[in-house]
Amino acid sequence: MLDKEGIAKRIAQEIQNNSYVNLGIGIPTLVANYIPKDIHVCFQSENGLLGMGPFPKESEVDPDLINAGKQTITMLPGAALFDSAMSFGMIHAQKIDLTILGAMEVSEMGDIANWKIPGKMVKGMGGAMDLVASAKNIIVAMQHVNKAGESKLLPTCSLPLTGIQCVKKIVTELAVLSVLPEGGFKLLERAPGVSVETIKKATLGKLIIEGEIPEMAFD
Amino acid sequence: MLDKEGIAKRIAQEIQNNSYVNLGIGIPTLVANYIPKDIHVCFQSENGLLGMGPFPKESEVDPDLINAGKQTITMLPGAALFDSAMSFGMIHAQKIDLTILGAMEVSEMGDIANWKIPGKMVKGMGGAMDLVASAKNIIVAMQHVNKAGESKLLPTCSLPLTGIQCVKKIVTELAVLSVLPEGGFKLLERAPGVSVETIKKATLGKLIIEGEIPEMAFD
Amino acid sequence: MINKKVANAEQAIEDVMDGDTLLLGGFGLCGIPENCIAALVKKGVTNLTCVSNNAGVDDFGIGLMLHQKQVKKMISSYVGENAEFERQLLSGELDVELIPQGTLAFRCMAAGYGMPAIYTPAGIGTEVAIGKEVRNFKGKDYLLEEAFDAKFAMVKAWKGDTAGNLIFKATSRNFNTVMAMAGKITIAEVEELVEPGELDPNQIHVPGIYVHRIFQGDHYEKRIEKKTISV
Amino acid sequence: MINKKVANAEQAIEDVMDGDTLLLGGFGLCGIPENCIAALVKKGVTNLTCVSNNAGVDDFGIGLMLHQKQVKKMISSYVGENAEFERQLLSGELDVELIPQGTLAFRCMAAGYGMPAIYTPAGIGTEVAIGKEVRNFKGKDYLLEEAFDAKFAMVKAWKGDTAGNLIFKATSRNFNTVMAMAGKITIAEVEELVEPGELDPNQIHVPGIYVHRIFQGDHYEKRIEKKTISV
Repeated sequence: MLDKEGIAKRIAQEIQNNSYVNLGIGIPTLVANYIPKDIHVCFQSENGLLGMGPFPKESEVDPDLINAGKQTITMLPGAALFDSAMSFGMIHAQKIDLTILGAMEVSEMGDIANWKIPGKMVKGMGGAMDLVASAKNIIVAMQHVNKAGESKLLPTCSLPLTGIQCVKKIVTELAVLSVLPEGGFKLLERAPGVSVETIKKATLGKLIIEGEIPEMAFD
Repeated sequence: MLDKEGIAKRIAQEIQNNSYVNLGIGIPTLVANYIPKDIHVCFQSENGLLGMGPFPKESEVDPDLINAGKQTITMLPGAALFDSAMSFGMIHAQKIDLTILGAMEVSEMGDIANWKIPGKMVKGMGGAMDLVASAKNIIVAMQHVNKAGESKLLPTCSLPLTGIQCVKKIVTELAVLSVLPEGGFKLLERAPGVSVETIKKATLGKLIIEGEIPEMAFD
Repeated sequence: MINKKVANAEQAIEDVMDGDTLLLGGFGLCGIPENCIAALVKKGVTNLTCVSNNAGVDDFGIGLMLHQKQVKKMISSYVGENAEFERQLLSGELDVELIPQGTLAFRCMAAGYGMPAIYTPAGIGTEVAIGKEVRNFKGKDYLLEEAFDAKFAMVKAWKGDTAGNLIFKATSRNFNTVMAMAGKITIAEVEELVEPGELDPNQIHVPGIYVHRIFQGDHYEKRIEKKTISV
Repeated sequence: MINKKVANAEQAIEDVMDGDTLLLGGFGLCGIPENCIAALVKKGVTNLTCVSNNAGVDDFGIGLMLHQKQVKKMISSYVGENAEFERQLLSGELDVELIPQGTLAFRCMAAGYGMPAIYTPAGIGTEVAIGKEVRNFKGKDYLLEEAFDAKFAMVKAWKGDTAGNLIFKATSRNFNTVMAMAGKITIAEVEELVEPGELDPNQIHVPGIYVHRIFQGDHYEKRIEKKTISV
């Protein structure tokens, strides 16, 4: 079973060389810490920056330079600044190769719910609906079950949707799964020490298991 | 009867203080030479410049700085550069207060034809269709009759249209006329030494003459 | 050049009336028109509809206007981190329309470009699409979203000149450019106001034609919402 | 940073095939991709559809490609001043689609912003509107115009870095920005190519994400179409 850092570490393996990536808030943010040294990746922050660097040192803090999570950040050499319209323009034009975000629920058709829980104060969808409506490739980073122990991988989402038929892959504390175009969660890898049986029990949507399921490999 | 410089000089009187103006090719370009000293006006060139200045001195010529007529130009202090999309964006958003352009024909409904003559090589509409479709105020600078002696102020245009119901005022070598919203050319002023009778003969569209028509006044 | 300079925020906003719609630049607390907001609070104008990506925090930004109950409706993409906001929303005093962040940006851009509406894929298949026109282009569905029609835009830039030209710094650019372009009356506050000719025409983010009033603001707090440091 | 640098124009355009659609930046002869055009002429690729505001002059710019009969169709707003162009057009060798200049810009911008189509008032009531959808918003008619779908864009910038970030000079910006954003494969030639970090991130006109290949061009002629001097 993986902790949050483990999920981030596994997702980092999915990042291809020379790609533009948008990281959501939460576990996705941690992914940046695990990018292999030989991989060139450029992070977009949808409030208007390509080439986002690490958090600043105390002396470098600039209130005019924040990321989409409103944290202070830095820019790497070769960074570019732009406005929110161009930012979502490049998202909609599918210039971002990979979007990594958290979710409350994912359906076996690849629908995602991650912005609203009826009866609770709604904070808003921010840029999530734009990202999921446009991304070429979306990986969801989330826990396999919610705090009540219920599966978050479902036949259909019960919560209000953020987007439809968009999630391509899911990485949880238990497994890596792809969402098939025809529907269904295809089990690709097990977390270290996690059995297929455990994953089956935690998955309410259609789970597809073909052959031997390997354990995730970490360097 | 006015020459081209006279038409330009009369149109310059129409320019209000603190206005943004787009000048078309031909007579409209000459208008810039007659703006009163106490009037602040900012000229837009639709290839991406606000704050267009005079033609450069030989030593100032820059091939990267031209106007929409492809002439070398200069920028005034406070100028701003932008791309073609923003340029036509500000045109369509009606940020330009006044557009002055030439025409082959104008109809009594304010339709304008100025880009194409059937049977002749067509060069294209350039930015004219955008300008006439969006401008708050359009003044046409043209000769009252064509080279064949036929009126260019018509009940309806015979040439392919550039835009419809858009021309607000016309200044010719003979007269100043406004186009009424309900249709018709209302005669406002006569050129020096030109009789109402002469204007009547040169105007094929509905001409509205009310009371005494004053002669144009120049300082 | 056409001179857009006004003395201060009070003068810039003097004709804002109860019930007006305002576009307010900024993302979180980054690049918000601090001086205009302070002047609106002082003026006490009410029943405002505010279009802004976020709603400030309890004691800063639009939060200051919410605290005084000046806002009737917020149109935003994300409104977290504001207890008074939550209280007014739950009590029904405040109306909130949540829209995708890209849609917010594009509806401003559309206004600034004279486009009546734009098509966006954001919100397809969600409650955001309810009651809206869906149209398929080349196999993909899009929602039709209308341009904003707002009386005022208030933006904050880094540098500006008296002709209204604006330059923004870093990520404080965000919605400020497109809102500046979208306002019927656009008010820009800047950290440094210079004379025409002092800004490089090649580096201007918003040409002065879009800006109706400009002033040099003062006492910029530039509060940081989530100061995060590398160790 | 992701490195977009290629050696030269020949390498940048090596996969352009007969029949491809190219977006070519520039207004008149200002800001045209001189090196890319020279390489296309050398390569001899034919049956091209070229989207460009103008068509060059007889012996420069796209005129060089027309002279070699490499162009099957031009999509432009204004094509005057080119005798060979006129000859090919009248003889039926060349197909020309004339569209309003703003429509040309917006159809590029739409592609770069992921918008399938945009509404524009330009051309309403004219032959440009024939066969197109007209829609009324708030009492005004607009035409629906589709985003360009072009395999290549070729643009010319003043400065660029190897990450693909571009800065343009003066009015050579024109269509270059929106075409750079619109290409499926965007090739940028620059007068000066620098390392990442040498350009101010705040001054970049086209972020590198839109640019796939970049090289430093040489022998820029920058021919002036109408040199006009004050006396």
